[in-house]
Amino acid sequence: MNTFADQLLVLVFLLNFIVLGTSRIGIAIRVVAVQGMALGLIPSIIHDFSLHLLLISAGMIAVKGVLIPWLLTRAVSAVGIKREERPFLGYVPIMLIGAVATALAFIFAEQLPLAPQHKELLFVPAAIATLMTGLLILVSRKKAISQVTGYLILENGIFIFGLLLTEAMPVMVEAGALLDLLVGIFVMGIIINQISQEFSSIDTSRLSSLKE
Amino acid sequence: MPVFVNTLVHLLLTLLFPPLLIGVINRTKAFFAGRTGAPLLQPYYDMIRLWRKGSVFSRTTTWVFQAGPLVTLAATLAAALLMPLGNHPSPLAFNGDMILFAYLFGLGRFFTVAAALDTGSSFEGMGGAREATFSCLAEPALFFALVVLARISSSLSLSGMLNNFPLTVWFGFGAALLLMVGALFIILLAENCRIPFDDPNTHLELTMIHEVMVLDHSGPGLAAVLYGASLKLFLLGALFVHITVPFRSGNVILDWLAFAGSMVLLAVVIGTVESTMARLKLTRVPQLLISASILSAFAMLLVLRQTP
Amino acid sequence: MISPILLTVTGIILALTAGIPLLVLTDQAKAQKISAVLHTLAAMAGICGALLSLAGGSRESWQIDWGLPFGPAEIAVDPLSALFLLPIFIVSACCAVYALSYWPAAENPESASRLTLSFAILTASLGIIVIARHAILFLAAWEIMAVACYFAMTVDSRKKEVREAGILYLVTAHIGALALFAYFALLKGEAGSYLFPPAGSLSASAATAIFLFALIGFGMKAGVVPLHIWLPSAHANAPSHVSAIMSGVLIKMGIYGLIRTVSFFAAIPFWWGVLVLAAGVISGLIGVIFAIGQHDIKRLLAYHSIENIGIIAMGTGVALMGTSAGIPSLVMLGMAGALLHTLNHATFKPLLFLCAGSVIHSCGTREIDRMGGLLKKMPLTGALFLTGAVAICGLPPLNGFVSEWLIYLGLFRGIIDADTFNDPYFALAAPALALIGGLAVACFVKVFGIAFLGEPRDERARDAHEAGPAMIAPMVVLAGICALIGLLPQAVAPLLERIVFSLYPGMAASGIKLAAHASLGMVSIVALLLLFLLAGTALLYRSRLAKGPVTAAETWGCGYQAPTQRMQYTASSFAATLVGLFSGVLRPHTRTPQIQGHFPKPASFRSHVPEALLEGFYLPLFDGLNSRLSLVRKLQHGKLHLYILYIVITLLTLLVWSHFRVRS
Amino acid sequence: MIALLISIPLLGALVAWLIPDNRRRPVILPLTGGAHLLLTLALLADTPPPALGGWIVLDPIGKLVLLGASILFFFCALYSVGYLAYRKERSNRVLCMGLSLCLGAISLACVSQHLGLLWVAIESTTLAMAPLIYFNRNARSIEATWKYMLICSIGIAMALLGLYFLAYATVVARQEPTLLLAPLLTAAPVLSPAWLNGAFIFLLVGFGTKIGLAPLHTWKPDAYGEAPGLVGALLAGGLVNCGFLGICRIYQVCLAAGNTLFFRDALTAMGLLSMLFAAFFVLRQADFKRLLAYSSVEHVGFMAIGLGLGKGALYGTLFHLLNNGLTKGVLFLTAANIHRSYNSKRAERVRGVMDRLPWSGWIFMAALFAVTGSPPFATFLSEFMVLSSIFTEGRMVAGVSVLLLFAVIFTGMALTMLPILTGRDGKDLDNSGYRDGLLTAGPPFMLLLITLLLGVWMPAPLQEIIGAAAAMLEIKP
Repeated sequence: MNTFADQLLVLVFLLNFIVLGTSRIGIAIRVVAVQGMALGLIPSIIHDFSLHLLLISAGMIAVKGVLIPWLLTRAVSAVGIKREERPFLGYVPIMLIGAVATALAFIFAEQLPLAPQHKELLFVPAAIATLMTGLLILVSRKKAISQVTGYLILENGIFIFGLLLTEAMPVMVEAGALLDLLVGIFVMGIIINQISQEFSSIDTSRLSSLKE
Repeated sequence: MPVFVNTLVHLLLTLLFPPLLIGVINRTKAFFAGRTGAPLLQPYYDMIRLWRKGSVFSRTTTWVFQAGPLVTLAATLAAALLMPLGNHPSPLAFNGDMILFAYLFGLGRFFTVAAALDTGSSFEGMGGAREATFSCLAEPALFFALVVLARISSSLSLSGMLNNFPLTVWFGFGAALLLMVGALFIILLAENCRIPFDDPNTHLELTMIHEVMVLDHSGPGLAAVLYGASLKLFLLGALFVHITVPFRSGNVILDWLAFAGSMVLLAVVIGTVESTMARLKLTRVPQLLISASILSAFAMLLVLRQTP
Repeated sequence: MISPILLTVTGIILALTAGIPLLVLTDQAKAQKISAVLHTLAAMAGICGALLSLAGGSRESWQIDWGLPFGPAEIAVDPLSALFLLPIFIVSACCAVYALSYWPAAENPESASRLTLSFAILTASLGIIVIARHAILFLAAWEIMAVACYFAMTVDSRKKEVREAGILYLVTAHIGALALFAYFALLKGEAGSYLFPPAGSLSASAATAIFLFALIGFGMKAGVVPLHIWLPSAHANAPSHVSAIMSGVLIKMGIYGLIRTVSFFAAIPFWWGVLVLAAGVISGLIGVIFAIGQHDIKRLLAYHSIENIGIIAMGTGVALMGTSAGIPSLVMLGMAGALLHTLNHATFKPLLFLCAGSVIHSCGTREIDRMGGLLKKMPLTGALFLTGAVAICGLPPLNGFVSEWLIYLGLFRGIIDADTFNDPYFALAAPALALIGGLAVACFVKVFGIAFLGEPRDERARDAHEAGPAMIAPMVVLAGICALIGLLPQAVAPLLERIVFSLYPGMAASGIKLAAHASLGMVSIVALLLLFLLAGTALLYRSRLAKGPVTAAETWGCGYQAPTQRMQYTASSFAATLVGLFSGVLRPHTRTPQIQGHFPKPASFRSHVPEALLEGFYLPLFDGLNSRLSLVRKLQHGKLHLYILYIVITLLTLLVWSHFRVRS
Repeated sequence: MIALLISIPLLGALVAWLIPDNRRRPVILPLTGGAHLLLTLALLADTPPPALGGWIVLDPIGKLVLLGASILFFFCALYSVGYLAYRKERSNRVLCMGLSLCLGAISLACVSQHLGLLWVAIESTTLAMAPLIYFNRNARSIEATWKYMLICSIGIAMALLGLYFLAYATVVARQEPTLLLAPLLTAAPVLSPAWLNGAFIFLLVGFGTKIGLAPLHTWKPDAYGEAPGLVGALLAGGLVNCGFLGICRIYQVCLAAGNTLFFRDALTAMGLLSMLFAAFFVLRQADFKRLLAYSSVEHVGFMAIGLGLGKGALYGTLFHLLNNGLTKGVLFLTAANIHRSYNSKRAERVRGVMDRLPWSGWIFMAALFAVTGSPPFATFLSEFMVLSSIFTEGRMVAGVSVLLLFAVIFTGMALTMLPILTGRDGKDLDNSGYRDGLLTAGPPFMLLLITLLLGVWMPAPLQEIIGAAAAMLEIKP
């Protein structure tokens, strides 16, 4: 079963690069949705079946794969933009940096004192790489929507690490975390809407009147 | 001789001797100028005559103007009781009297300058400003000298410092004392408004110090001013003479005579200086006063280094 | 037996209640009178308490259990506290009475209640400071004092210079208080509790930091150069009776703190004394030199406060050097001189400020150069100012001389104790003090002469009027104290002795007497003799004057036919030579007009001596720092993605740091 | 009882949502706040037993944070009635709901012993506050909200990762994986040090973003500056304390694990850095609400230093936590009044507040002294306790730098605030006609009075709570 999980994680890596490389916001949102769904599957794969896991998986897929992308798509169509234009960092450099970050994630994961049962798995490098991808997007993109996708990828990275601990995490907490994420994205969506109304753009580089 | 006789001599000398010094100085200057000059006692006649005259007061002035010469005279008289004369302690010797001595002159100066400002004349204001400025520059030099004397004599009173001033001290601290005597002489001339600092006989107001301050005094007031000035010369001269003429015979009468003689000699020296030197440019005066302070500061450092 | 502490606390509470009447009564004028009466009653109680304590020489304390986790508090009255309580109560009562006519509630309806309330709180907090024996209580009173004083001095905050002076004062006061935080924290570390340790109970070996913090914190309040920058503008811009209490009492709290601090330590290093002496000399000289350059009568008086604080510090320095060298006579003379000068300065400086207040009240300006001839219009104020001026110059026969004389004696005693000191500290300090004295005479002759003598230079000065009895009476009281201490200094000698013994318990046993080292009786004799001689000459002179003809005329104008009042010597011209001599320190600003052509246009000359240390050092430093900081402020640029980068960088830095930290 | 503590605010939010009348709706807030305050006091007097299998416990640290938040909320709620009466043009539904929800989340954070639950609660406070910052609905406020939302979300995500690390540390140590505080504390000595380190760093960065430790504070001036005053007050006085509670929890675990040197150094360093940043930005700060934000950064930094130094400083730090919240309440509420009256929060557009708004002016003036740690306000006591401990521990460099920074910050605050307060009100200045009322000037005045009261008299039960809380954070020999 773990091989299947690893293959899903490889998919996650690939999806990271797609998000890094694309300028189309619609694609980025869909990629994040796929990533979320893939991650939602993993708990049920790696562990024996239990109601707890099923609930988590279902919740994950519903929230990360369906609800959030739907919210974001709505926000995108409301503000009517399609592309990230002129990010702070070009697509090629950022993909290169992403590649370096992924490589570093593997090296770094080797150094970590993991529990023996996790030594061979891709979870930790995947978590770190996804986290870094999220941060890269957050730091390099201008459009508010792109930044939300970056945040979602960052969350996904954290979630991958959380997969190692599914048993430790009570449902209530997991559910709470998911709910918070959902509400957070919902609020962000509303704000994006307001930004586009107020500034007739969701370019966050314009949001710099508050300083010092 | 009992103490009260000495005190009596002290008081008599203090009261009667000072105008003579002025007479001697004027006579010396006349000698150098090739004139016969006024009688030695002329200052006495002048003062008595002034005392009997009427007064003219400016309408601008207040009681401060009249108080000026009186306070100055009273303060100088009080100071006279602190300065040892001859080979005898002063009637009121106590630890720290040298400071009171110096500060009594300060009081006198305060009121002289205030009286000058009371006339509202810019000339007298100018004189007052100069007096106040120059005397505060002379102050450190005097105190450095007092430090030297205190250190040498291990005494805190003028009488202790000056009465036990044997010749041997000059052998021990010759260099330091020479510097100090130089400084003291400068102070003596500056404080008493003699050439090269001031010309007591000048009539060009713009260049005067003391004389311009007392321009408006007349009659008894002016007499008090003149008498006070001569008394001040006498007292500071006594301080100077004690150090420069360190001969004490032990015989009371001889010592008194020696003191009076050396005072007269001092007056001759001052007269000589006045006759042979030109008056300094006013802007040079502070420099000379500061150099007097430096001289006596050097003297102090030498003495500090020498005494264990 | 009524206990001193009970009386003192009663006084403090009464002073505090003095702020209330104006808040609750509708008849403001009456309320202000009640307030002044309360202040006077407070003063009576407080002065009785202080005198009882000084006469008894014992220490009395009360424990207070309070709801704070710092251990029980303690208040105590000992001779040192008592000495500082005297000026607090005397000056506050005088100022409260003075305010009746200087700042009448009927004419200042919106500010009188605020002023009276802050003044009452100020008085009470001053009282608490000197009886507090617990760090927290002390600090609380200290800060309340600073803040109350801020509100009292900025009543007229519609004026820009008042606001600016207020801000400068408040900021420096707070910085000083912060130094005291450190001081008390360290002191607690040494003493083990927040209570003040008994005199001589701590070892000074590890106390360098404590001493330095005390010097900064208390020195800031006292106005020791170079921490004095707040003082001139604060004193100049406050209402005159507030300036009086600031200068007479508030800055003395710094002296109190410093003396209290050094009393905690048993054997102190020699350099403490040297440092305090040096700070004193520098403050004295800088203070008086700057004073000479001022034309603003209150700014001038403010600089003289710095000078006098310097003189007090010199006395303290002598005592400290005596302590570490083990020479009791030095300790006795230096400390007695410093303490007496504290008391003296608290009489003549408020006197001068109150006189200045009357003058300003009547002339409407603080500029000396616009006054003149005031002695004719205000004979009493003029005479009282003259008294204060003679006293502050340290001239006999008034009190300023006595304390300066004690300090001189201490210095000379140090000079002739050849076995112990070969260092020139004392020998340099004595002439410096003489120079200070000389300059002070020049300065006060200038103020008195230009403001009170001659002819009026301005319309307002011509129409000046004498101050009312409510203003004159407090000044008479203060002048009376100046004369009393000046003429009968031997009366205060045993009190001073007791304070020194309470500070140095070891000295009490040795039986050393102040009188043995300083014949205050002789000073008294000479002072009385001086008065006698003056009376004698005056009598002679009057009788002579009565006999001869007396003519009134114009002032001799040296032949000039049309003199005007504006041709009189001014304060600036009087000081010009000295200002020129010290221009290296003073950095005067002058604007000299260009006079051209045969018929030059009317021109004006202006000169001004600024607070050189503030304008030449602190403000440029602050501005320079600020312009550097504008680079740092670019960090908050408003760009969100870089803010996120900050988070990443922080994470990485912490990770790397922890990595190396765990390795090592 | 504890369930009630959380459900009363939630109920309040529900009722607020249901009430249609914009004018009457705000009344629900003081009712909620009052009930919550009473309940809090009752709970403090009579501590309930652990509930939900040890997940819900009201321990001393929780009590302290809860008390501060509850008092602050009550007075902010009272203020909101007066404030919203001036803002009739806006719907206050979201505001009322958000405030109530936030109170509920804060209460949950205070009582939760499960770190996951704590995280959820803290994240909820972040989310509940976001729409409130946007209350003014202008370009500046939307910018501030966006920055707040994104930076805090990232921060709190980091905290989640930190929690995962902490749980993983138990896995690596072959312990029962848990995030419940009590078992974690028992297992702490055997936890994997590397993962514990990681957990600490991520939690510090996470909660540090939330409380605004430099350089993670970037959102703070924007959000505090643009939010309505009462939201600013709750952000600075309520949410900050919650975040600090989170840091205290991980600190507890680190303490139990032994080797605390790095944790303490990291806290001290970030604290000093925060104070330094605050000092830089306070000087010549022309916007007085941003000034208050930087003052908050300063105080958070100071508390971090206190926590980092530990030992004697802990008592003062925890007391400061309470005081800081209360004084920030005073400052933000009065600043809002001034802002309302002058329609500006720029120093050059505001003068003579003491004349125009005597109550707000005097309260703001007093609060200036309170927030800069002047006696006789309680902040003085707490600051002095911490400073005293810094010096008695012999950390002279740290102590002197803190003092210098305090001096700079006071200078900066005085230079901005005093010219606003004093001076002459002019015709050139805007005047909205706002006048201080009982409900707008009363609450900050009461808060000020409480800080003053605590400065001269600390009730014994409060001393006990703080003492017990400090004992929980003390290094056991």
